[in-house]
Amino acid sequence: MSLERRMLIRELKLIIARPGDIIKPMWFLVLVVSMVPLALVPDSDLLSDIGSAMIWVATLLALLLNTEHLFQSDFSDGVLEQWLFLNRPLAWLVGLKLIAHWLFHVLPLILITPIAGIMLSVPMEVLLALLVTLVIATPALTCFSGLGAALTLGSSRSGILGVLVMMPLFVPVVILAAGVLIRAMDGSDTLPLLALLGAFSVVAATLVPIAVSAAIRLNIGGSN
Amino acid sequence: MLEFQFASLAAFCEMAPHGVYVWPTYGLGLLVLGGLTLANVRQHRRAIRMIQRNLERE
Amino acid sequence: MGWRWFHQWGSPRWFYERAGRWQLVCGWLALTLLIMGSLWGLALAPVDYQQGNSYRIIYLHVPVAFLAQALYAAMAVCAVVLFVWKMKLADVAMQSIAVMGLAFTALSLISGAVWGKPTWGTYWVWDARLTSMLILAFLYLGVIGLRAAIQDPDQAGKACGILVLVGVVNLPIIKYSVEWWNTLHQPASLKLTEKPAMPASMWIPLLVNIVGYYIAAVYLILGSMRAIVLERERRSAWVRELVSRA
Amino acid sequence: MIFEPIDIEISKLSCERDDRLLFQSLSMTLNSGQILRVAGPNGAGKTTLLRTIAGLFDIQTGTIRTNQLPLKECLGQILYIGHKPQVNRDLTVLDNLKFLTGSDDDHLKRALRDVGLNGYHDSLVKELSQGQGRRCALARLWCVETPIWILDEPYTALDVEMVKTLDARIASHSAAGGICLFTTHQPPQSLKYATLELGHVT
Repeated sequence: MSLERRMLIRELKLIIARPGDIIKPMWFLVLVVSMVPLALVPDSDLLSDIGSAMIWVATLLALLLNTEHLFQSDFSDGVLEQWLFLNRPLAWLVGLKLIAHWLFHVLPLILITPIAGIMLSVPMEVLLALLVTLVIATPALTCFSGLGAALTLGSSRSGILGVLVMMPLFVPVVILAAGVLIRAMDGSDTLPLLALLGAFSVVAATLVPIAVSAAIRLNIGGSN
Repeated sequence: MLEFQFASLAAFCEMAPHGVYVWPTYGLGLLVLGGLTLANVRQHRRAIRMIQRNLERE
Repeated sequence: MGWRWFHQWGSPRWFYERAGRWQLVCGWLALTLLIMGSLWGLALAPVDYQQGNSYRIIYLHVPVAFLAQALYAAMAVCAVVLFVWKMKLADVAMQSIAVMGLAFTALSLISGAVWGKPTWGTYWVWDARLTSMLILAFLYLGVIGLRAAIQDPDQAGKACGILVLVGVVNLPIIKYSVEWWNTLHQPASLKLTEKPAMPASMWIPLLVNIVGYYIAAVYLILGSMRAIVLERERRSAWVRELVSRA
Repeated sequence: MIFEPIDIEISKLSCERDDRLLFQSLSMTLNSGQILRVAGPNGAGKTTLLRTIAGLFDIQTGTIRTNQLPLKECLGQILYIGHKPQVNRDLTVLDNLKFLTGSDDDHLKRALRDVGLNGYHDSLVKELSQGQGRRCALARLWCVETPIWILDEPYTALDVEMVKTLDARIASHSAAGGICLFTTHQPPQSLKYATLELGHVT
């Protein structure tokens, strides 16, 4: 069995062993979304105007919450340092880990956003655009928050520092996604913006793992 | 070209109608530059004192 | 000859001794230029016929905003030097610049907000340049926070270096996306390539202040770097000798 | 099986940590079949040396070459077992080992029998005792074919029986032409090895 398959299977088994890891962010997402009408007014016109943006931000936060400790347990168990002996470039293994994380942790999160959309009376065509933007944009977001997680690995009192450090880098993604949603609302062409968003994700997914692997090496070299 | 743009020193200080915006901004700028300079001097002094203490302990 | 001038920077002692002298020169030069430029701008430059006297804030706001962005680029250059030549001084510079950068970014945000009140009637608008400045402030904060969270200075320096490099690649993308998102602001008031629309009596003091603030930044960075070098090299022989002599 | 001849050449290796010189100008060559115990008091730099040879720490000064090649190109030849458990608590013994070694189930079960974990392959690591967890990590020594072993404190938390088993395994690895470096504070009785004393740098 190839290393790549072994790695994916391991991630899958970890989720089965710790289902809370994916349930908690979903729970968070639905909870945040149900706070919105409570804090605002339960006016369905207003909600459907801001609903998609709220869901986007809530998903972003849930994803960050989810990715913050991406490498923590492997690091403290000493499994991460074994990666160096696996005869593969570290950046490739990091990429695999990020892909597995996206597949098993982020995708389920995206799949429940329609429920949140119905709760905030987001119109159907906007909801579809929302789903598409999330699917296209989250690989980039996952990569960046993975970098945040890797950079703060070695510090015991980092708290949510990884999230705070990476959040500013999400700006282009959020802006582009919001652009798609606005265009979807007034029915104009969203394809060019989606293409840009996709390009950003592709570039991030190829380059960020290199930075993540450098950060991991750094933390392995610094720990005893 | 280089002439005083205000009727009097009092008019300069008032800088009508925007004196309330201009002067505090420059005051803050001075505060930041001065504060950073002071912080550097104090950090330098603290470093020297720490090294001195280490030397005395040995 | 050749690379000697560059490799000297590898020696903290050489830097510490020279930087003291450079700092003196920069300090006085910056002070002179800033007093000159600011007084010129405040008292001698003509009143703007549209904005009145409030425009005089640009003699602080524009140089500080330039600096805030330039310092991030400077930090990225230091990160490259740190990774390519493993020069510890580059890490010290990165640490100093991050703090100065945050201070100047905050100053430019606040002065911009104050300028905005008489000009747009409100302290804050979500305009492209203000927003990207705000994000720049967050980036600086991140670099400072990351360094504070990691104990070992070498490791902290490398982690910050990675963050700064990723940040500097993203910065133009952030800037363009924010600009695309919103363009309300007046066009940049001073561009090196075009002849500025301002009369000379207005832009000459601005130029004086820009140069003044850049030199002031060099002065501040050198000062903070000297303190950090002393702290990090506390166990080396030359520092002990220096301190016991004093 | 017999390994191809292999050697590790360490020359002029120095390391400084927190302004303390751990070792200076360390030079040695390790050849096929050699067993080396790195000894010294706490804080002498044993773990640092082992991790440096394993490529986990960057070399500060000096060089390490394996079969004339730089260290970075030979990491696949190394099996490193450190202080950390190297296994995930929420996975079963078998799943953990399968990920790390890539061996098939039969092979792994045989290895588990060798380290006295027969029948434990379906247990989660968190259900094992400390010594059993250690055995699980060490089981890798029975199912991979890497010539260079770097073991940091492999004897901790092991009972007398398991210590003997491990000694025998290291001896047979050496007989097959492998190299083994280890640290321990309880010198093994039934094993022939050379010793490198650290902690005498002035």
